[in-house]
Amino acid sequence: MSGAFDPELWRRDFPVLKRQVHGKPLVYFDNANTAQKPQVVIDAVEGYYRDYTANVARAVHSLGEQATAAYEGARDKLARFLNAGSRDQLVFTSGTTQAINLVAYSYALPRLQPGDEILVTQMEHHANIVPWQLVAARTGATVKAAPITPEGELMLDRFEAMLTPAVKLAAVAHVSNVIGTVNPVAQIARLCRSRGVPLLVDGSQACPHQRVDLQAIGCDFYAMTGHKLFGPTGTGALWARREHLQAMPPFFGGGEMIRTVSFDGTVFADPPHKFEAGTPNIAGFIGLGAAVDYIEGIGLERIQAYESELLAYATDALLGVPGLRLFGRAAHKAAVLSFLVEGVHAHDLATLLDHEGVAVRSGHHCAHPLMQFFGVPATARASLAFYNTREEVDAFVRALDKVRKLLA
Amino acid sequence: MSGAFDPELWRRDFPVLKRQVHGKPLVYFDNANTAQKPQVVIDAVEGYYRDYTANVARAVHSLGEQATAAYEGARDKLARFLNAGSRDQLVFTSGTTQAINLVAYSYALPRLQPGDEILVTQMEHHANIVPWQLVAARTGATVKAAPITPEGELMLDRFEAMLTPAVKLAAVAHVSNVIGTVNPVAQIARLCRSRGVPLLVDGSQACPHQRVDLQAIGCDFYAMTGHKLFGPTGTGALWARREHLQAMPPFFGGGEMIRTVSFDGTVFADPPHKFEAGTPNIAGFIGLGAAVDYIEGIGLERIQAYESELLAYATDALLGVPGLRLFGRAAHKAAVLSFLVEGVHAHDLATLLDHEGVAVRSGHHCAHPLMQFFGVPATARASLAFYNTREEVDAFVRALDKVRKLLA
Amino acid sequence: MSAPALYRDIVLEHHRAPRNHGALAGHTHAADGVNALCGDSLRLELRLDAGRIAEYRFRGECCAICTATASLLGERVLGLDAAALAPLQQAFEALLRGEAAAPGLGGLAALGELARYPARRKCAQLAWATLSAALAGQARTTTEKDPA
Amino acid sequence: MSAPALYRDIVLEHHRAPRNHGALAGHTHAADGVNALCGDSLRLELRLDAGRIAEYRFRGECCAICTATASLLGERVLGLDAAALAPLQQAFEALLRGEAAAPGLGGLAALGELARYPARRKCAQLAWATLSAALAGQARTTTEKDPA
Ligand SMILES: Cc1ncc(COP(=O)(O)O)c(C=O)c1O
Ligand SMILES: Cc1ncc(COP(=O)(O)O)c(C=O)c1O
Repeated sequence: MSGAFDPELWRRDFPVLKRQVHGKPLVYFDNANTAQKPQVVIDAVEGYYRDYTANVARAVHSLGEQATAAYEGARDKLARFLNAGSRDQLVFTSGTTQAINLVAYSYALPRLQPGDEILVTQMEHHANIVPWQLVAARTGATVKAAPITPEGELMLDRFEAMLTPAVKLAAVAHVSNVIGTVNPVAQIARLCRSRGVPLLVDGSQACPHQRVDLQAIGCDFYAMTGHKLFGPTGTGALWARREHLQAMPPFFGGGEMIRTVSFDGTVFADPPHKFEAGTPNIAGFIGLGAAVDYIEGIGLERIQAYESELLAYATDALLGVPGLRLFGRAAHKAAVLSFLVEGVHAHDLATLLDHEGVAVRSGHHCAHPLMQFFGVPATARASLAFYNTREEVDAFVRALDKVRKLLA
Repeated sequence: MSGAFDPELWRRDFPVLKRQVHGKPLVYFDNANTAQKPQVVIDAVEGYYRDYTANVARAVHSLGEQATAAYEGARDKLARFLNAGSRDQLVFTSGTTQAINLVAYSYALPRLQPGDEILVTQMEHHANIVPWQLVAARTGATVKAAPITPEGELMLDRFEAMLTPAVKLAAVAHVSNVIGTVNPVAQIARLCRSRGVPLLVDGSQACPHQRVDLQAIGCDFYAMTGHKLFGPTGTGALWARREHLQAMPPFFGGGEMIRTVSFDGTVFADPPHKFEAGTPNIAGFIGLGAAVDYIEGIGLERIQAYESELLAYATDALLGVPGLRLFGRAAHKAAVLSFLVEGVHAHDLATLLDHEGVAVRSGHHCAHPLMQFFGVPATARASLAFYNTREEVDAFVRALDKVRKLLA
Repeated sequence: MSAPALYRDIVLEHHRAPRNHGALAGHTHAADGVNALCGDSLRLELRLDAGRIAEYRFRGECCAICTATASLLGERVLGLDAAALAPLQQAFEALLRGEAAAPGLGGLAALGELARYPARRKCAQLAWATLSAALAGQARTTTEKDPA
Repeated sequence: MSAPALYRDIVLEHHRAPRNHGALAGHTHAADGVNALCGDSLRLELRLDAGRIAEYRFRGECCAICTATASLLGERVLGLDAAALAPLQQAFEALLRGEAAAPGLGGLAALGELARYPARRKCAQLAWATLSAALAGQARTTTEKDPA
């Protein structure tokens, strides 16, 4: 299969990848942070600004109709891409963070009672912890975390045992942004359903790397981010079961989310527009539509197969680096490699790798609890995408070697 | 003065303005809805995607540092542009709607008590009504509206009389998006201060058309939108007094708004980042920085002088159209003209004008209470910008004449 | 101005001189349809006789498209069995989606241009929605469905 | 690997063999400095004698830049009057902003390259912040100021 997948072919579509950093060819291994954009996405954004800038849903003139068709067309594309069931179940947000906060404020906040619990896991991103802490603090509820194994896998039996009647919502990453663990979200959804606990899945890191089928997963809420899916910044979406969207009160008040406004009372629009007050990031979502088309053109199945080969190759290569410690060895894992080299601080690693052209992230990766679990303040992280290559992995390992010799 | 202002010069910077609609040159008179973007803004967005796409504030690699510098540089530019006092007082949001909702949820919601009141005006946009209704409904507070004169001016004495001790917040448009009224916000701010009532000013329609000096206005909160300021969609800002930003709890939870997260407790970052959870619309704000530079290069004083001449010209021309009713005749007015033609519905007007190349908006303009005040369900609205010309006004009036003959 | 195809003669004609316009004393069914997004509001009054639409009257504050549709709709449905309306409405919806006009649509076929004006479709749908509401015994309806 | 200028010999040397490293029994002043954003944490212990920094010891989990700064800072301030530190810190901040190194900075001038690494400046500022905190009698400090 992978013989058929030629990353060099796709690399040409990404202008940044032609770039040099400190005189070396850029090796962009920070994809879990944000992904690079293919030319078609850049063109879609530019095309809107150049040819038909207008607000959506408010204007009957030609520019407005063209903009509305492109913007709502992106919703259709994303709905198909995620097998969302219906386009009306996709609320556009500025990213995963807003999507999760929407659920926190509009779903959880009005429901939570003192003593209630929200169950997350030890490997969550802050975006899937702090919103729950904020609404818990206002309601007297608490947030608890299911533990993980030293390999970085969720302890499913412990998760199940923690699904007590006090739990009013569970929230789990589909894929960990730090250690790449792919959680069995369909199985988790079944567990939650059988206990009557609604489940939110944080899909930020899943959508760019594997086929996400919302009908198959069976969760209640799914949050995703456009800029990690090779789309523009400031885009994302919340998918939710229809009954939740109907029942939830609106979040932001403003234009486009109402039917009628008066000082005696206001009537709200239907979902998804009920949750989309104000002028959206029109250019961004039009670009996200183009990103979805682009990814579909390659095929997520092929992307996933290639990336898992690349992950195996990179894992082997890293394990050959003396003194290197790899965090997270889940059986089912996306191409994210968190590591430290003995005697070298993560930040020095990142700075010195950058001098060799290799962009990795260092720090806590917005996952303090996971850092605490591993007992380290920070790690370096290489996160790969389908446009990365074995040659880049080799260059990365050579650079690591140099850094190690310099500092350790 | 206006002899020195040549709109033709600036028109060249806007690619859309070369466009034809239904075979006629585009006359874009829907600027209050969203503004067109100059090439430098499009280039700034494209440049980020092409050359240095990276997340901000999280990466020590070169791309990340470049992106962070450009993104935070935009904050510096906007802070100077608005005379914000300090860059730390500017919170980036996805637009005015999010900015006002941030104040509603983080400032008003925790403070409001049953019986408290929020004072707005009869001419507000839904974005400056519905958020207050939402938090009022949760707290037992109420929203009341100060009346306006038939000319569309705020009745200042009535506003003052309504500033009773029950009023815990006042919220007023700087410029009306429907009738262009420029409210005396500095005077209103003094009234509010003397009563100890914090004031939010909705500046969406002011920033693109007149110099906004936040130090001179003296309000507590100021909300603005980037896409109406010739910047990208999905951008905006909330400015607030430092003491409010310090005292307000965070709104969204997530990455970048924290210092440390643990399941025992989380420590938040300082403003503005406390209110900027998650990956922001990086490309958008970089573009907004370019928009601010562009506008400063022309000079808001010159823009304002030119636009007020153009307004006078357009007003005269419209008043010559038989059966035309103009809404809003404030003494101090921006170049926004709401109107109806006898016997012609606003939607037919907009569709038929579009066939002549003229883009105007029809509908309630997200201002139902103002429509109710005028006793009409909808109006047509022509809103002008500095790149519009007298020739375009002439074309518009000719087109109106045709429509009238066809339908009335 | 040469009228754009959307405002073809028959539409303009029904806008200027709507048929079955006004109030209907002794109506058996009635409904108000509003579309606050557009600012259209329509009052429809009917008299049914043994299941047939024996009389049809409308009035309201509407745009030309809405008025013409209400007028053309009245012409088309007068005398019809109320139970026979569903396929007609489906044919009209297909027309709005850009399909060729079904022969049964009669004068309503003139509104086929709306396929190119998605933002204006609700203007035509309001008359239909109000008719359905009246027949279903609902006093009020709306076409404020969100943009799609 | 030819070391980038930020990691010039003197920095590497102080990273590998930090001066005044360890704990200080009988210290009169001490503070912990943390930067959770970076993952640096520093413990600084001092003995002041008639207002002068008589002894200086640090330890912690730090990156090379942070360690080298703490080491170079110790060398520079040992024997100085605590009251004389403010102008030195200002000179160091000016250095980080890209200004030429003031002569008084001594070995600390080696960190001037940080002007080109805004994301790494806090690594060097942590030692300074911890020193200030210790002298001010604060037990803890942080350089988690937001990015600027
Ligand atoms: C006066 C006023 N306030 C608020 C808004 C909402 O701005 P946005 O849609 O950019 O959030 C608008 C624009 O539609 C406006 O004109
Ligand atoms: C697992 C996970 N959840 C949530 C987020 C937050 O996404 P965003 O910053 O796009 O809102 C991220 C990305 O940083 C992530 O990796």
